[in-house]
Amino acid sequence: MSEVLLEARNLNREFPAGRKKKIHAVSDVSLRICEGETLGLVGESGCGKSTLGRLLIRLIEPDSGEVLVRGKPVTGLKEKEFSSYRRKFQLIFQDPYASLNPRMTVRDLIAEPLKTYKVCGSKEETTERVLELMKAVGVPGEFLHRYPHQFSGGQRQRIGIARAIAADPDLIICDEPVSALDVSVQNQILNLLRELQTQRGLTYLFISHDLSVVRHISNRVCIMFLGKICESGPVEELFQDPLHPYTRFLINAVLVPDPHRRSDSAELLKGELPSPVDLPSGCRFHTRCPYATDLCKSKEPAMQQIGGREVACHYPGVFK
Amino acid sequence: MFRKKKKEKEQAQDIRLASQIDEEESFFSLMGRMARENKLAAASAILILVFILAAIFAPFLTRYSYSDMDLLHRLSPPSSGHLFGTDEGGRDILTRLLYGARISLLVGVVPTLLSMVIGALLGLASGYAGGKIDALIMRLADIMLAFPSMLLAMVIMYMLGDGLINVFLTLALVNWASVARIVRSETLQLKKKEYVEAARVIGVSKAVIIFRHILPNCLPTLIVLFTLNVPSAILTESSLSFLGLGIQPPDASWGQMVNAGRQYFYNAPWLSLVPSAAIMLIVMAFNFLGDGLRDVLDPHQKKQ
Amino acid sequence: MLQVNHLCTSFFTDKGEVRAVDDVSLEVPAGKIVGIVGESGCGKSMTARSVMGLVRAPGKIKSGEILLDGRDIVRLSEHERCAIRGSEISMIFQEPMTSLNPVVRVGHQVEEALLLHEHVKKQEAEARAVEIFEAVGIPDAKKRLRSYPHQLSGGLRQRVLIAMAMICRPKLLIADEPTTALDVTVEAQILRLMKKLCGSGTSILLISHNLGVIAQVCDYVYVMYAGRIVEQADTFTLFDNPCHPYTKGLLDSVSSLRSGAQVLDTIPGVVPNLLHLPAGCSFSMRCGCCMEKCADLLPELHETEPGHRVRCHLFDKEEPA
Amino acid sequence: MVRNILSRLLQAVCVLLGVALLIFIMLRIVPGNPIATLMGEHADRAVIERMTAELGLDQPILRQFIRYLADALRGDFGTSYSLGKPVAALMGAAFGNTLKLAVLAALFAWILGITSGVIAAVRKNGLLDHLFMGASLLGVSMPVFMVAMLLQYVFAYHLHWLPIAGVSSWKGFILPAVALGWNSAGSVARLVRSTLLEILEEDYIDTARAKGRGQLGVLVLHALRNAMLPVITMMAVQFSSLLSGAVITESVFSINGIGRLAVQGISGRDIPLLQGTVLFSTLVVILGNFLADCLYSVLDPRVRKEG
Repeated sequence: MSEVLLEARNLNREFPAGRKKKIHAVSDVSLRICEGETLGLVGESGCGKSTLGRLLIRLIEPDSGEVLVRGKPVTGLKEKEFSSYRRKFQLIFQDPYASLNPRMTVRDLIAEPLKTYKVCGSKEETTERVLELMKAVGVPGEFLHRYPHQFSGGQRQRIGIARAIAADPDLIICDEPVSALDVSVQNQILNLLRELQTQRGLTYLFISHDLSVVRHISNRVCIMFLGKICESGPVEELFQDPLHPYTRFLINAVLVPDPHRRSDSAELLKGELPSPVDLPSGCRFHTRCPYATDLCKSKEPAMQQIGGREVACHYPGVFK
Repeated sequence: MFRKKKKEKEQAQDIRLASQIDEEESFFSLMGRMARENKLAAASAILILVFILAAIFAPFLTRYSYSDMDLLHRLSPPSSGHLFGTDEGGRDILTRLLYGARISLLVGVVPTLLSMVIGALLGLASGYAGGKIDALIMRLADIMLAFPSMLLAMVIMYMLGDGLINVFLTLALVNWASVARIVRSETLQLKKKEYVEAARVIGVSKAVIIFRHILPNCLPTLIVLFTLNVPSAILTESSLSFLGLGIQPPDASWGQMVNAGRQYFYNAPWLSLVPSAAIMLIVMAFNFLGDGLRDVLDPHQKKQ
Repeated sequence: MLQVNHLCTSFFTDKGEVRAVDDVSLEVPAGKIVGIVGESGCGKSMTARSVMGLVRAPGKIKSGEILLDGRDIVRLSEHERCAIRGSEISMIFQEPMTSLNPVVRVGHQVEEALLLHEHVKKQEAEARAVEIFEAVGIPDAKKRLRSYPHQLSGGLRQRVLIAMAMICRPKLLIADEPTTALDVTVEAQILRLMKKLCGSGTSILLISHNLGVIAQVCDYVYVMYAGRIVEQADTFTLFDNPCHPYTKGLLDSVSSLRSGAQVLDTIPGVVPNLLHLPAGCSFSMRCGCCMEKCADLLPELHETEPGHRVRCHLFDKEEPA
Repeated sequence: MVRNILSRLLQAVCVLLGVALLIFIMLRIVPGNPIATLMGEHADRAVIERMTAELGLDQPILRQFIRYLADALRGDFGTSYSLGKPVAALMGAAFGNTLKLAVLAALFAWILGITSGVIAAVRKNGLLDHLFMGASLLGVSMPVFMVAMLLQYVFAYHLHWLPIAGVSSWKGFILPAVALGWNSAGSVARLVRSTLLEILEEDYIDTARAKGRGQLGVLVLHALRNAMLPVITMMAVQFSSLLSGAVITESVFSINGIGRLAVQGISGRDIPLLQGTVLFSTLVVILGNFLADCLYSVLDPRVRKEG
């Protein structure tokens, strides 16, 4: 296995929610991202996956736990000391309409990281670099001086990607980069992300709620439920043979676009996500889990290794 | 290679298609659109311009002096010689109105600009920094906003004393708090926007984020606020002057002219009514213009 | 049961007329789930709103008829329409978060339709509301009636909306992207609930951009593109044997994502602007098999096999002279 | 709910303290000894010093402030320099008039404003809409003194329908209240119209229509209640501007009210009087805001439950 690029150890983050209440957004999460791979992060809305992504690159500071970059802890660093790392981690946003400043031209948008890190000496050089980047993501150079609102969603997402790769990052966190796009455009963007990864040796953390997309693009996957990782492992193994009941229900709930494979009889998860403010005791999943026992209600399961995979369940594979 | 070329062509076409959806709207084309769609706003803009020009070129527009008395023609009603009549000193009211426009317009614009700058800076600081700075500024704003504005203006005038500059300062001090509040809430909203987060991801400095990403996106709100605050400044000043607390002679504002005419109101109502009407017109013009600007500039308050 | 004939709905904007729905004909037989699928801006929601009579200015139904059990509801007066809405046809919307009145208890909102159409007593309405809450799977039905919308999760709110739409046992339910705003596990639950409702006698017109949703629940499918229907067939035929290049492209996009292919199939370009449609086939600009006449001549809906129609020149039976 | 109200009450008290301190400081950084100014150039220096000491004006500002507060809590706002009477008594006499005037004006403004706003929204772009909105813009743009003087000229001086000044009978309140409320009526009407139009675009309005509610039912049962929320917030602000306007109206119609006392305070360089009246008006505004907050949380369940 290649070198570990980014490692998180026991990250915790809570947000205040009214009087004396807290949202437990991320609890005790540890993960590793290796150089050159794509790690998928899957979960339903409100499970803390976006918060986790932002904790990793210190857009949000953790309450406890630490982040290591190539083995060096960076959690306590001052913003100035961290800036050399900051340059190496970029983010692609979900909403291509909200993530580009409407009052800046394409050139200024893509040039912003170049200027911040003084990559280019002169204005002409900057423009040249911007044109190169635009070409790389498939936005014609003639639109250099246009504003974001003049582009379609897919094109805006391309501009966002150009901005993310401008300062030559190592890791890009893709936060639901295609979920706001139409199906046909979604595939164009996924192809582009792949292409850039092979050309530039990028590492991705790919956050999504769409299992098909994650399955397509990732090497490894982490499944999150209510602020915790409940299962992780290589993508095909995990999809073929899930160990955590939640993973299995997630996979079952996928709507296959094939009328011959209707899942009318498949078992569905009951109820809704418990509130992240009043967490259930013990295993956080036990209120929805049909296999839950008294043990699950009282004791929180620890992460255990099974083969090349990790799962946090007292009874992994119980449903088989 | 061929495939790639084709792809680029397609994408170029993409954008041409997309760009039809939302044609480029520069500031001028926006104003043009407003003028076309909102005739009232356009007329108001012209009226404001006329007032400004009249104030600047007042000496060329009238053959009377604004201060020389003409005791033979005291309190004469509107006639062809004196379009709006004369006052108790026989001075032509139209002439005094033109000169008064200088003060009244200045009183609308200067303190408003001042309060906008103070309010915007404090609002930005408060919204972006949060925490103690925010609490301090906002409590201060709460206190300022708890006063009925006339009474606050009266107290500040009392504190500073008379004089044009002091009137400016007073009006600025009365108005900054509401500007700060609005800018703060706008900043809070913009701060959560993904493009501001994107700038933080890139690692740009706070100053750049505030002045390049947040402030320009507050501008539409600020422009609208400006056009709506100018008339309220004019109204406050005229009310102060009406009570005899604002501009003092020999400077003449419209509000002061109203006040001067009060004692002759039943014999010569035009003394007070003409400047009142002038105040009403300019205030109305600014209000119309502000509404028109809001319709085209503010995406939240779409045209209705 | 519902029959829409040559429906045209347009928006009259400053920049010109936008034909959001252009000559759409469709049919919802009793007891079936019929789907409309298409990308954003293709006019599928507008079709639904036209049927409900909820098109907002500057939009207007220009022509066409909408027959509910043979009665043309386009020509009814507003008063007569109100009597039909909620009792015979009802609708659920995409955004469960904003589709409930925030300051009124959900129980009251659900009972409202009942009080309005069936003139029942308050107590009976409440009993019926509890009943329907239980039927749509809302736990603690009695307690929930007294909740305000903001106290419920997205899935529960969507259930409340379904309960509200179903309480008068309408013949037709129009569901506009009912699961788009929901999480996958909840989405599956809601879809199953809708199937159950259909089993108990209500026809459903389901609008979605998600081919998975369509494949899973619909009996018959209409594919819309740029305001027009480009293909229609029963679900199995459509997925097994798509004919229109657009339908093919859509299906390929989705299936290549699942096949493990390295490079995904895409449809080049974007959905065209409805203000500047070409004279001919609106898909011609993105079509891989675009012919000369495609740009200028609008293709007809051809029947390729019984119940399967395609709007494409590839299926022209004879060359026009 | 109770906690919510208590915390708001606490906030209101803090703001009031801040207000008091601010006025106190502002009125005391005026250059020169107020007693000396009051007594004129030829006053005996010893007398000035004696009086200054008597009134405690030679002590540090903070101590003066605390003493003032303590007195004020006991209902003693000091003695007016210019009128020679206790400020509290002066204000007591005047307050009733101002309150009656403001409440009448507010009722006039809100009833007129809300009705015409709703009608304008329902008849959007119709004749009534243009009529009402034109009138409301006129309302917003006319200075209070202009309305007051016009009303006085037409209805009192010319037609003799109503008294020209003073409030010896209830009739005396009509013209001042209309003059004062005119402005607010305009802005309330405009806000009601725009809020209502915005709310009629909301998704839940569609839901209600899909249920089969007619236009009137949707408007009354679903839109109005939501539309009232921002209007309530505005009403609180309006109340404060009514008190501002009262200064002018009282002056035009010679009504013995708080506003006129404040003007007297300024022209008489009468710090205790000015301080008392401003503090008192602000107290009324803060109370109004507090009540509006409470009303808001009664009407909006989203605020009610949370912090």
